[in-house]
Amino acid sequence: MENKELSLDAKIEALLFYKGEPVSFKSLAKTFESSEEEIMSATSKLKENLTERGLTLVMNEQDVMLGTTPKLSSFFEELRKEELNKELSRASLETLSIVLYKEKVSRADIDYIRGVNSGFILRNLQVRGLIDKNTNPKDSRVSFYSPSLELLSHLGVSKVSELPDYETVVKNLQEKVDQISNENNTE
Amino acid sequence: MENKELSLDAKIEALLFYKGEPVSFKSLAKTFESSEEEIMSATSKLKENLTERGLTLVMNEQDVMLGTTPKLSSFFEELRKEELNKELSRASLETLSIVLYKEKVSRADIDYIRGVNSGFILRNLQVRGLIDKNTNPKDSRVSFYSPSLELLSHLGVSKVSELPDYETVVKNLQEKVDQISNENNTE
Amino acid sequence: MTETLYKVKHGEFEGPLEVLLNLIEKRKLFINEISLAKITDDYIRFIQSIENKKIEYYANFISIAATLILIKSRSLLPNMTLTKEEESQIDDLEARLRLYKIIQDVGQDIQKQFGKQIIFPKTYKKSEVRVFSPDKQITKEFMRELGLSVISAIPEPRKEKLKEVEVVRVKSLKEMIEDLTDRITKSIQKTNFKDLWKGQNFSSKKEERVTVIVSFLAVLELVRSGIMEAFQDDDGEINIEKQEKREEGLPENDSQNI
Repeated sequence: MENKELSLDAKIEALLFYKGEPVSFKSLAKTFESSEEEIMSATSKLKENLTERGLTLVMNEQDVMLGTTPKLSSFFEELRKEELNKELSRASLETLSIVLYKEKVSRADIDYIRGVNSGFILRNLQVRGLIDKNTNPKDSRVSFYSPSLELLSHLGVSKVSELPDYETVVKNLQEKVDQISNENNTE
Repeated sequence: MENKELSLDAKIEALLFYKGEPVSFKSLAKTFESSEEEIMSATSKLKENLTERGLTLVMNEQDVMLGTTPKLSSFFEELRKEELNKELSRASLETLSIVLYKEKVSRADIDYIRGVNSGFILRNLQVRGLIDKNTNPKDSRVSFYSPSLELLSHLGVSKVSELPDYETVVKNLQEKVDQISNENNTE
Repeated sequence: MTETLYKVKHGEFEGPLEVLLNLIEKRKLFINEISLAKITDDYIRFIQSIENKKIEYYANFISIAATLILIKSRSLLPNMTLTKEEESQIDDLEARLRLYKIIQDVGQDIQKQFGKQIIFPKTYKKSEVRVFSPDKQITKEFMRELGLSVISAIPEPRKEKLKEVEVVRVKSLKEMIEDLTDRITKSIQKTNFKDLWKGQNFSSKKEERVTVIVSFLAVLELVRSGIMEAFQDDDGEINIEKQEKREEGLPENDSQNI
């Protein structure tokens, strides 16, 4: 760890936040080069710190996870329902259209086509089950997005090539993408 | 809200954690049935609460997001698989500096300050997610650029005022701008 | 002239302010009128060295060249009076350079800090509950429509429109210099600056001004390269005269009117 001043419980908090899923005490001990006892006591301290806060620790014997306080549980249930029924923004729909027509498309291509960063939009489309993120099995750093099967059946097509004007749209999109990448290379 | 005892800043913390992405002050106000002023002051309080913790807030004029403390930057960088793009050309640096220290700035002003057409570089920076383009809801022809939360995150600051020499630079910039006669600067 | 000419290569520069600031800093000068006058020749030389660049690139440099010419001419011809507008043009250029310098300095701080201490967001987990939730708007037809609108919204590469005036300026500077060099070396001995554009019809005041600036640029270049000499007479008129060449052999024509 680069910073000696940051307490172990603060470090654990950061890691649990970043991960957003259960982490075992064992792996915390390994990561922070501490004993499991030290981790346990830092975790208790963190739990205390979080009293009256919006976050809380959820743990069993093996794992620990950062979550929202149970006092707000019904609020978040409501919110989740609302979110799922909320109309998609124009930006989201455009992104969805690109993923549909280009089928296997990288994050970088989507960003270039739209001229803005699409990170959070892609994430929301994933949460809503409209698109999937696939990772190249040979190279985990390369990933691409594709329409979910549910989305295709919602649209009443069995494959993307059945979408209206499929050829034209795909061809035009590709031309633009090529143009843009040439631009960037000559720069 | 079901729980009277939970403070507004704790609720905001919980919501930001749940969302895991930038949330606008406007939508926070709507969700928690509060004024934007109340939201602002609760956010400042939350930021204070997070001192010495593993988490921090990043905010610009529109949005706020919860993130890991910059003190743990290299730790998380190692944890990530994707390589981060840290290259910035001179044109990017200039443009980002203008957007950071002038915060809401029009395309015309950026062009004028740099003495060149900045269209291409602005699009690039948007694609990288480092700046946001905001359009005036009342007049779609008027738009301005502002620093994104991603940019502030990369600089490890919670808000622009934490940038080096912020006050002095802003003051100096303004003085120079005032010296320039208005004819060129009306847009 | 004992002063070194500082050369700048066009490849590394994007715009005129960058070039100016670089020239000033190379000479370790402060930003003011005197130093701008000193670097004018280098700047003009730089513009002339832009050969194979697109006209857009070239155009960026022209309007600032005009202001520099004003500064330079005032330093050469001390009793020359400038209009209010010209004065403010000069002040603006100085202020713009100072502003630009602040931005460049800030840029260095930003570079030092960028990516050093990053704040990371929560990572997205596939394990987050995924519920298929479409929306009424997602129809085949609308997806097609959006696809097409996305395509048309992509800007044509590098087709930022150039103002017509700038195109005119750019063209005329090049042509004028070639033309003048040609005519002057061939024929004239002495002429009045104003005669250079005598007989031309201008469609507007603006066009006339542009021509004057461009002529001045051209003359200045000729003066700099030693082909001509310029001096101001008692009435404030600028006269230009061909430098007597020491080399022999070239038959010299008698003065001709142009």
